[in-house]
Amino acid sequence: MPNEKVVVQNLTKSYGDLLVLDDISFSVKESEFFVIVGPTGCGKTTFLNSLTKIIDINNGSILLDGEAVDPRKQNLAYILQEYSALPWLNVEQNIAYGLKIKGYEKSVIEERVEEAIKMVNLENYRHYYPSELSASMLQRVVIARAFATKPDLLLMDEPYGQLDLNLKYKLEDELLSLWQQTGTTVIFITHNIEEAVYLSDRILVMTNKPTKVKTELINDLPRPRNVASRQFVELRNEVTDLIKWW
Amino acid sequence: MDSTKQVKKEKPIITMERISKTFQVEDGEVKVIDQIDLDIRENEFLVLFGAGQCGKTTLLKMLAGLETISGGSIKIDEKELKGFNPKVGMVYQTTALFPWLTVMGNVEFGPKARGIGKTERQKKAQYYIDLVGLTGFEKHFPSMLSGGMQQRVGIARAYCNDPEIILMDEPFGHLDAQTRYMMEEEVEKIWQEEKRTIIFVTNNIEEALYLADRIVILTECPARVLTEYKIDIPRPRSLVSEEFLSLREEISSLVDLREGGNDAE
Amino acid sequence: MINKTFTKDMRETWMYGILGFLVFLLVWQAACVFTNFGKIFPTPKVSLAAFLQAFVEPIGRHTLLGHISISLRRVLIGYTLSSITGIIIGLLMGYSKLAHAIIYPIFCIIRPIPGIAWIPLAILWIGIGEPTIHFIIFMGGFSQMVMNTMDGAQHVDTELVGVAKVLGAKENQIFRKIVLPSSIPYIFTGLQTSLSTSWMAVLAAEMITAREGAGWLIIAGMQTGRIENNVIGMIAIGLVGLILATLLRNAERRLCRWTVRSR
Amino acid sequence: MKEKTKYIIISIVSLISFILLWDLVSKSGIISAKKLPAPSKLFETFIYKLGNKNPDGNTLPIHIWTSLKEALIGFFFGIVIGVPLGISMAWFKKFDKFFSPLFDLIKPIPPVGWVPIMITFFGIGIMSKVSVIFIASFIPAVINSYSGIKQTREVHKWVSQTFGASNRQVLFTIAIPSAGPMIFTGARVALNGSWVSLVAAELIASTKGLGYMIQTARLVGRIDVVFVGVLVIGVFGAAMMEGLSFLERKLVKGGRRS
Repeated sequence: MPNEKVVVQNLTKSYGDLLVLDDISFSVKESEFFVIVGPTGCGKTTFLNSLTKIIDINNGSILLDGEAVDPRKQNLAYILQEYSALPWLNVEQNIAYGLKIKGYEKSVIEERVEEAIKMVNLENYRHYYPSELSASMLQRVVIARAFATKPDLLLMDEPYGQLDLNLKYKLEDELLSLWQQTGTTVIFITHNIEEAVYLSDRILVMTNKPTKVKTELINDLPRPRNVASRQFVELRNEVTDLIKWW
Repeated sequence: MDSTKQVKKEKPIITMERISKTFQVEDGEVKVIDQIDLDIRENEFLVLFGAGQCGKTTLLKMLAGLETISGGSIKIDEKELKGFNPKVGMVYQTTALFPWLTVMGNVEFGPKARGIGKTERQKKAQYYIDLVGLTGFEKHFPSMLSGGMQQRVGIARAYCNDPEIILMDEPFGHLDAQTRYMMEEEVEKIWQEEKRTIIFVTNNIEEALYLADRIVILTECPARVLTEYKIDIPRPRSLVSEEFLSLREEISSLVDLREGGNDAE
Repeated sequence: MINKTFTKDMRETWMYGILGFLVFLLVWQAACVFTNFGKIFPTPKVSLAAFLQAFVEPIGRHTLLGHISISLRRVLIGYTLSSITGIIIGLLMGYSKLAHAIIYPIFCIIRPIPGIAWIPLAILWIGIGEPTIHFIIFMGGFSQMVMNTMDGAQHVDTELVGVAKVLGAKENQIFRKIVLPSSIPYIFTGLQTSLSTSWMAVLAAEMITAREGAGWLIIAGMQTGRIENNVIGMIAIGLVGLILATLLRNAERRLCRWTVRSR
Repeated sequence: MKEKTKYIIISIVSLISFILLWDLVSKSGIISAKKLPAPSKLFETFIYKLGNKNPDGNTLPIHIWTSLKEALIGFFFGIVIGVPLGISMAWFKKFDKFFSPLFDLIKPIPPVGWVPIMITFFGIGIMSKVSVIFIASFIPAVINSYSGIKQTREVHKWVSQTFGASNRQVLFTIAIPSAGPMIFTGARVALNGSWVSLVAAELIASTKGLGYMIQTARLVGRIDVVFVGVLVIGVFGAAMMEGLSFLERKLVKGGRRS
């Protein structure tokens, strides 16, 4: 399978008697925009944290490029629902953070930060601290921080859940264009179905308690997509119905 | 199902004449509402729709008495609106529940403040708690409830104060999609059961089309009436009917939202 | 699974806790036996014996419990008075801008003065006796109480005030039903800090002006060279302080079930 | 804007009338000047004490210097030892389990309670006071840096770990900077505690310092000197707090959180 970027097999995690993740298997192709709809609360956090090896899993395997996933060896980036810009660093320092952890040379860091800062149009705010930025700018900082490390895999956890509708649309489009430019593989979790249909190449629907794979849908609506088109609304309703019955 | 709500063409419950609002800021003034004329009939479900950030909420706040009027006049039942009016209730964007009161305490707040006796007001509060489907949660504190449930409490609280007019300021903006669909059905159901005049602000075109008798489209800053649509699609409405989709297309072409997806590049 | 890791963790907690305590006692004992420290300071064993004995045998005029209850009574009087006045003045200043403009500048003069610094003045004003001690405790907790309450009343969510007004609440109802409950978490923070400063103030006051009480106990221990009394006093003070703080925290948990803090 | 100026004027009027009333009450003899000296008299005494050693053996600047020196030395060591200890207790589980019970034992004892023991050990010189102040600042320093580290937001740790950070990197690049504001809150509590317990220690036993000055003045019945001393204690306490806030603004980037 040359094309498979991420392969998750039989991922299982329980806390004591409480089964949280139940035998989850799926795979993601290189440069694919893979959206997962479903788990909320503890299932979701556990799922993401096991993907990134922050917590140990009971059973199963997660392969990235054919090797067991390990953030210390591979390039992962994680964009969260909560504002995760580090409040004690300014915009520039925040964007440089991942590169510093990975031990890049100073000149490389500067160059990449410059590139990323331009990508998200924050050139005029480079010395601002997160407390001085608006919600959308904060989310842009976090996106720049992730893209600056040129990740092999980008994990996104409802990054726009707390934003205004207009901003959300705008940032979603920005994300799509960044994704198209860089060819990054993205796993995106959301429970906003419209968002899922708008962004995805493929949608994985999961159940809640325990988190389990329900079904997988291919989304080949042409881009750019029209949310008011019949096909769009029908696909959205199809996904909604799947979730209503869990 | 019975679709046509008979709208009597009699005198309106709310009359707005050349309403405007300017805010004082450090360097001058900002005009957020510019000469809005609007009549609202009794028991009408009116949706104020627009992409802009300003204007819509301010208009609701003026109706609720939370904001002064810079120019023009608002009449409710032909009486000039001054300050708070007991005929007006409001459901807020953030749930704005009193965190130190239980569900019951929140819902009975209005009647209690107006000095209605305990048994009577609690009976009434219970009725509305049941109506929004929160039976059994009377003693819970807001922090123990999900977002959708909190918004239900907010709705029950507004209804329990017996207003003739209920203002809803993007009440479902912070909810996730499924909950949002559920709440929209819920609001429609309550409105059918307990007829009141509802003024509902949203920037979601689908929500507007699903709920409204009439959609008034406002321009971005300053807000002016761009145009209005009377929606006669029978209820409950299908989101994929030809009628619905074409209206959606038409309205969204008027405002600058991501409908059509043309600005993705 | 959960149980296993849980008990293992608990076992470790106890093991290390006891180990730490033993090391502490050993160091204390060794210091007494092998160094000059022992000449002025009792060994753990002597201290413990003296502590137990103090429950039955009076030191000065009272037994240990007697001294503690005297201190406690003083604290409770001064603390209650300072809490009540502090809350009233704080709410007033937080709620009314006019009251704030009038009172705050004057309050700012006395705010940074520690309660203990009032001791000499209080003695000159009131003379030596119970009222002086109450006054010092009062001054010890007062400004913290005011500051915290004021902070709470100033941070009332204006949206909630609007909600209440739309629902028909009058001005006095707004104060009782919105401003007051939203200030309660702040008031409790104030009550907690002011309790610990009150407890400190009573000790200092007793050390300087009294003939009984926990503060007198430790200062008398020093003056008579009976250092074990000193140690007894400190153990007792620590225990009582801990009990008071715990009681207050439980009261808060019960009264503020809705706050995020008590999750 | 207009409203603001109105309240400022009210404040100024209020302050002036307070002082005038005080002056009036004292000078008219409603309350004897022996109990409440007039503000003008206090100002005279303040100027007088700047250069005169009566009635307590030292000039006011010397007392101030003595108190400040003792408070700052004790405070400094309390912070320098307390903060790292608190951080280690929060980060290393075994450290936590070893020290926590011991720490819980001494924590509730008010610093003033240590005064007699320290005097027994070190006499009434500078050492006894510095060690009391050390305890007064050490305890809040430990508590606050401990809870500051414990309150590090999980999401910040996750971001760091997903980038491949080692445990050490998470501590130094996430936990410690995010605990910054909390550590400064601890320092503020510590400074306040230092100043209070210093005054207490000086009242109880010493030969110099502001506490000693007011105690001696009381014994000889010089209420004006007591008043001046108490006010100076307040002013310097407030000034040190301001200094600390200034330092915090310089050191803690990105504004206050939580």
